[in-house]
Amino acid sequence: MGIKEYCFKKSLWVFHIAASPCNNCDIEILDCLTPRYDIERFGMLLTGSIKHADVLLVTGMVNKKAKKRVKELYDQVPKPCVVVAVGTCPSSGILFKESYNFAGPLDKVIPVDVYIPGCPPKPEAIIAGIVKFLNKK
Amino acid sequence: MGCLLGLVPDKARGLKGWISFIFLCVVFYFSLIVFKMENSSLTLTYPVIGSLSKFFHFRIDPLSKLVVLFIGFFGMIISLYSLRFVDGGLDYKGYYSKFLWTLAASFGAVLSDNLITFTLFWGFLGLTLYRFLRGSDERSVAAAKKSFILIGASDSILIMGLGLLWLKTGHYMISGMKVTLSGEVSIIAFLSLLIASLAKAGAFPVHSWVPDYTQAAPGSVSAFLPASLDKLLGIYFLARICTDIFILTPWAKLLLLTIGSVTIITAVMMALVQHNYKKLLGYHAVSQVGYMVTGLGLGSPIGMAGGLFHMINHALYKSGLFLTAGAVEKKTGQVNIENLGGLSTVMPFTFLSALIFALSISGVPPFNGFVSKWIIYQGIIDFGKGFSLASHLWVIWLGSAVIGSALTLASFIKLIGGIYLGAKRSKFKNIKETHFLMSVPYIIIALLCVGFGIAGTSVILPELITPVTGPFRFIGLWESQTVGILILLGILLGVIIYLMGNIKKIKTANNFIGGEYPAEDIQYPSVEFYKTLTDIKPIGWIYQKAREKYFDVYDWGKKIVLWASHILSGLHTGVLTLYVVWTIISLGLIILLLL
Amino acid sequence: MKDIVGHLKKEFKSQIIEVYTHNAKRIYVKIPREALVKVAEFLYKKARCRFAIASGMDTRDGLEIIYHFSDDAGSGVMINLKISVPHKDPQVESLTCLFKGAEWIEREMHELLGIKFKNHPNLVTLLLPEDWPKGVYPLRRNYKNE
Amino acid sequence: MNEKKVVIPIGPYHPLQEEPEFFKLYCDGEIVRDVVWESGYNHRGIEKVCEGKSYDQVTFVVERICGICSTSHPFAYVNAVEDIVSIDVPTRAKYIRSIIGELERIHSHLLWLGLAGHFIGYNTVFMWAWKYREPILDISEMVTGNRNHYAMFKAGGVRRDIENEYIPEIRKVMNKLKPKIDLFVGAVMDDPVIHSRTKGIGVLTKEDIKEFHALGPTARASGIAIDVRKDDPYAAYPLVKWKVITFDEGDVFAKVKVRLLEFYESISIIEQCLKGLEKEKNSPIEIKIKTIPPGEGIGRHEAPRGEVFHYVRSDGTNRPIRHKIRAPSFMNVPTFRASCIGQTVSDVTLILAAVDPCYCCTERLLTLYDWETGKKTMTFNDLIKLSHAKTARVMKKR
Amino acid sequence: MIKTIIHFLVFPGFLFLSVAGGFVSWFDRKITARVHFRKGPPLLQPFYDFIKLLAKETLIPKNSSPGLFLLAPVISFTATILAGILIILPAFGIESGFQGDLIVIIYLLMIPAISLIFGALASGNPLSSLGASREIKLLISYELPFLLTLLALVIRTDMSIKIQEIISEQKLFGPFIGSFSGALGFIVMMMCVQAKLALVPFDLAEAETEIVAGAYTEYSGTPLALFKITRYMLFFIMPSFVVILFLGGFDFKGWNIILSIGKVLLIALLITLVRNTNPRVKIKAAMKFFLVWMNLFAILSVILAVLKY
Repeated sequence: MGIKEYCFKKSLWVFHIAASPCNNCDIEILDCLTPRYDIERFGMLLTGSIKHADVLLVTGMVNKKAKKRVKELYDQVPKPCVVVAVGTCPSSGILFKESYNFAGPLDKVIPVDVYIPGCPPKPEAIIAGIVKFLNKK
Repeated sequence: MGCLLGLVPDKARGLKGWISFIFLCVVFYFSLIVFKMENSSLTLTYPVIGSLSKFFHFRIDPLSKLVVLFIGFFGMIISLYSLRFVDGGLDYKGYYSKFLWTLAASFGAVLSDNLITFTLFWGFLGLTLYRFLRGSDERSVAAAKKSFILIGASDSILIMGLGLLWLKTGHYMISGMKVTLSGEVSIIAFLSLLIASLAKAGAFPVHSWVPDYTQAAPGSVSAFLPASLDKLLGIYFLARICTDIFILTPWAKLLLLTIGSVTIITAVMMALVQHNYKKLLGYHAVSQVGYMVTGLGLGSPIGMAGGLFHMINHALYKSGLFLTAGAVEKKTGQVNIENLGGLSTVMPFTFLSALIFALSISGVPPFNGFVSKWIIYQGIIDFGKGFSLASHLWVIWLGSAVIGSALTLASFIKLIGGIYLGAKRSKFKNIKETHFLMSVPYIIIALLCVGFGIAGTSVILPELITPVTGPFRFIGLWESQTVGILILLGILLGVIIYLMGNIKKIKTANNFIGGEYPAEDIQYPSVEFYKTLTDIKPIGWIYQKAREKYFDVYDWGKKIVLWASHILSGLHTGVLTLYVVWTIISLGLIILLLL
Repeated sequence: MKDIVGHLKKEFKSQIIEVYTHNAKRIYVKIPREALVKVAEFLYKKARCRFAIASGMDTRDGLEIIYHFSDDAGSGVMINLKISVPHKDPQVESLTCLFKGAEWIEREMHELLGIKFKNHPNLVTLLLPEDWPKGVYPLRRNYKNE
Repeated sequence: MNEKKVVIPIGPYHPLQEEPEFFKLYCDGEIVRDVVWESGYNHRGIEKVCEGKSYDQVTFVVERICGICSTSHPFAYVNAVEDIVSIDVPTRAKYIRSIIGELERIHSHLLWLGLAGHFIGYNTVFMWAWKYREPILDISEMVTGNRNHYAMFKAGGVRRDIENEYIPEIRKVMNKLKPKIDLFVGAVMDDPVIHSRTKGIGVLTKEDIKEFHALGPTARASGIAIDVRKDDPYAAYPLVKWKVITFDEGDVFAKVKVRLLEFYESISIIEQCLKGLEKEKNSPIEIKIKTIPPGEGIGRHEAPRGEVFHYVRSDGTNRPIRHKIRAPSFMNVPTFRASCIGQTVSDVTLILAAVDPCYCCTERLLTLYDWETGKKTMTFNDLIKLSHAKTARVMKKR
Repeated sequence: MIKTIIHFLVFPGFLFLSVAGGFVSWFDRKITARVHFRKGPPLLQPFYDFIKLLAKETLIPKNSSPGLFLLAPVISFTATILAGILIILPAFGIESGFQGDLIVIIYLLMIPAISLIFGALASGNPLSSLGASREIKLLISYELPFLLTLLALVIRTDMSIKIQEIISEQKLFGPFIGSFSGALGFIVMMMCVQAKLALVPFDLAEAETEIVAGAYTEYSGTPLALFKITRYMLFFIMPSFVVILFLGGFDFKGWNIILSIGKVLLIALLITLVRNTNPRVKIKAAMKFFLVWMNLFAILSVILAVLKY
């Protein structure tokens, strides 16, 4: 493991894409920043610009309007980057058939590295998911 | 020298650009020769003019040599630029002949030792200035009229001052005049000469013709006259006033320094809110004069050196800026910053030169503007050790100079950002870089800017400036080469870091606008930068007044004249004798005044 | 409040088709679509009711729009104006001339149900993606998800 | 009108808002001259989805309209269904409903307060507010089994009881919360920089509110006392004492004040409800509803952001034939047209936030309707296990 | 010459500045986290960030002018090192500097902001342009009070525009902060430093919730890393500049080393606390704050300095 990879794991900057969420996963992601969970311990920060991001946290199902934008955003991330599907919505697609505005589960749109199911997943789960993935890598 | 002067008007009728360019190369060569010549003074003797020949007395000293050299240089460079610039559809009838006439007159003005001859050439320059702008639309006519009236008025004041000088000294030779500033006559003479030189250079109270002129004139003319020649001449004359004609008293220094500081700040504040880039440059042409006036007003060799060096530098980068502005205008047809954008990729050379000029004018090290400003600062610090009131106020001069350069930078960011950077407009897709004949002049000037900056203290100063001012000692050290090397080293280090990074994986991507597709209407051009400034109350009020032309001498003059003519029209009886009586009375008054 | 209904009946006697109350606080008033603006104006300006929302729906008889007005003066009464629009001519007068609050819901009904609102200032898509096929309205009964 | 203006895009994926929304700010310098809202990034057609579910299932669906006010929608929905059936729920259920509703109001207001602090660059407020929000979520988890999406509501009552042993715990948290709110009130009300950022910014007059029919704290900050809990009482609200908080200024600061003072009201409502619960020990918590008769029902609930409105029409089958949902933000967001114009870009971001917009509600999206997580809340360990399993699966694939 | 190059590259140039700056910026983040009741990042976090950014791809936005876009970070980086050398060399007593070096420092400290602005404009992003516009407006408003406070100090040291002499004056007569003019000037200087470091009350140029990351929006990978390291260096340079000007400079004899480090950390702590107890101000308010109030304070400090208080 080179020093660059090591540092990459130690300093993850997170960008949060809300592709038609119900807001709950998003709030839980923000919760990760706050004193009880404090992801800055692991060097994680929430960034505002996609160009600074290392991790994309995607929440919510992907609707038809958001689909293009999510793709566009994925193109704009400097690689290497990790795509995390937070919550059950972006992970699976069973019941979405029913909505007229559904555009497919997230992995049909962009490649996904980590799935964190739950409605919503607790902040601990989100952190654990990302950390787990990084340790495996 | 006489031959040279005799030749110019004759050849000027050649009219074609190439001829004049080649001719101007020769002229430049001659001016180089002049520069190499020993100091001397010579009287031109033509049998034809006979006894009048005593007026044609020329003098070559380091100051005039310096100015001659650069007049020759700019003449050559700008005529090269004009080759491509002028062939457009504009009305450039007699462009080259006017060009050469102007050049000849300025050579004459600089070299003549006799004030009468000087005034002759000087007035002639005002005329060509007017002739150059004989445009078709109303605005340029108005601008031309404005500059002509302002310059003409200052010329008449100059003549009055000359009369007073004659009264005081009894002769018209610049060399050996050395009037001490005591008594009303010499003070009025000083003031009137000062006004003339300031009007030509374009300093605060009489500056208002410059922005209007540059707004209306084509780029090459702006680069030629207000940016380079008029500055060289005005400051040359100011230097003459300060060193040869008068001996400065502390009060005169205070006046000059005040004018300098006020000019720096006011003009740059006006420049901040301009939309038309040519007008913006015009205001900067005014603002930078403030530095030179400050430098000369210090009255010390070091200040003088700073002022003169700044004059040269300014002539370099400002003419360069006007040349690039002209190129942009020719290619796009737009004069407003807000309509432009993203030209840097299509006009890389123009962009790079403009960037260098902009950094130079703002005094960013290691470009030339910084060196001369730095010398002026040192002059001011040195000056602060004196005991007069002006010396005690040195911090004000220093502060306004430093703040002025910060503001200059601010407004140039707007210019560069607005014209060259940002999103490219779709209508400018097909624009290409200018013809190399047009771009070569400003590339040369840009290289000179860098060169003067890096070799400033070690080569340029001892070669060009010190002969004029006499030796002086720097109180602070600016080793421009060392700094240049360090900057190179820093850039190298940056490049190494780039190489250490993942530089091979460069990729282009869309701009991040929150994931939305970039559309043409989504942008924030740099014109809008300084809107907030006008929102702050006292500043906004001043801007409001400035927009209403409260600070414009010309407008005041116009108002007064209109008012006066309104009163005088009551005296219009149509009887001839009455007019004659009026004339005689006024003439008598003038004579009384003079005596 | 009974009052409002009484006034309504008095003012628009001829135009009210039917009034029925589900319970004391929920009053439904059926009116023809031509009378909508006037009744709404009465409710908004005279009776000082607040416009809560409009629900559009597709029924067998036509497109039905229910404008929910709420009386805020402490009574908690909701007066619901019901109008029906035929499928063939789905047009109704816009309420944006009375209050701007109706702009969005009318835009929404326009795109989800295909009801045209006359005199609406800005009848463009609100919710659906830009490449949504024209003439397909997801809330209509005949809409089939692909 | 907008031709010569400069456009600043806010969104769609912008740190200002959690949900994707796109505002085009037409600016003149830093002054905003016009705001154009582009939406649909969040639209999922939940109304249509509800029409395909049975009445019981719909409570879970509407819960997922919005994650922050996840009880508001079920609350209004069950009100609507009970309106069709015309029944009155048991008193204990009423108290439980009110407690959940007020807990949610507290955590939502704290969340908003934190975010508002974040928006004006005051991250300390953000962190502190969210720190004090955690205990509220803890009680929610204790009582309902999940931090959000409580799944407590059911037409006819509540699904789960608040056990009696939880009551002192809730009291303790409430008592601890009070001094913290005092702290915030003290810090916010007197900070000159906060005043300069919020006072006189984004003023909405009474006329604007009436024109746009804005709701909730937005309206109450402009001096219009709309509160469904008082206007059209339901659940336990008529049984307890509290007052509607209004301010007349209509600016952002007034909105902050309204929300801050509502904390006290909510805490007092919860305490009174807890007393009520203690009185109503061992009484039933629901009435079984067998069939839903044909008819129409309207349900309203005062969510943290304003009135939630549900209209349900039944045709006698086990599914609604039309379910109209109107979230408060749908009426509040258009007020930007009135409040943003003439303000600077910095202010506009704050004004956008001050309404506490919830675009999820506004566009009534559909989230995954997961029976697993909906009915039986998963524990933390389950989640971790699931996460591990999925991660491992992904790893294998690679 | 070789000595100069070593100064530039190793001590007190690039290496020293970036390491020291990295630690100061970690200190800032840690204190911030403690104020928030959080645990905060590990000690080496700034360096992890930097190296990680090196490992990332560099994206060049489509609307940009690539040359300037990539050059801007390098320029700001270089100017910061130069300014650092000019400040630190006399402070550590290695070289004495030259008359007027303060002015050069003023110029050099302006350049990081300027190159950031050029970089932002070159990226062609509207949000970056807005950030650049705010940065430049802020720059022209805080530059005047910054200058005036320096002026008060210069007046106190008998008109000597030289850092070395400012330090020796303080060694003789005690730190400037002990006097009225010094204390006033210190307040103004702290505000200016806050603005120069683009920290919270004045972080308008990168106001995250308004304009994403402002001027930095389009930067990614290595150029961003360069900007980061520039920020780290400034995080060390600015506090030590304040220490030199107001707190009597550094001393490296015996226990005084700890005192010297303590001074820098104290200033950094003050900066961090100000940052964490204030919301972001609006650009107009910020300009007014500097152009009116801070100038007033600074002028008062100059007058007091003339009166030798």
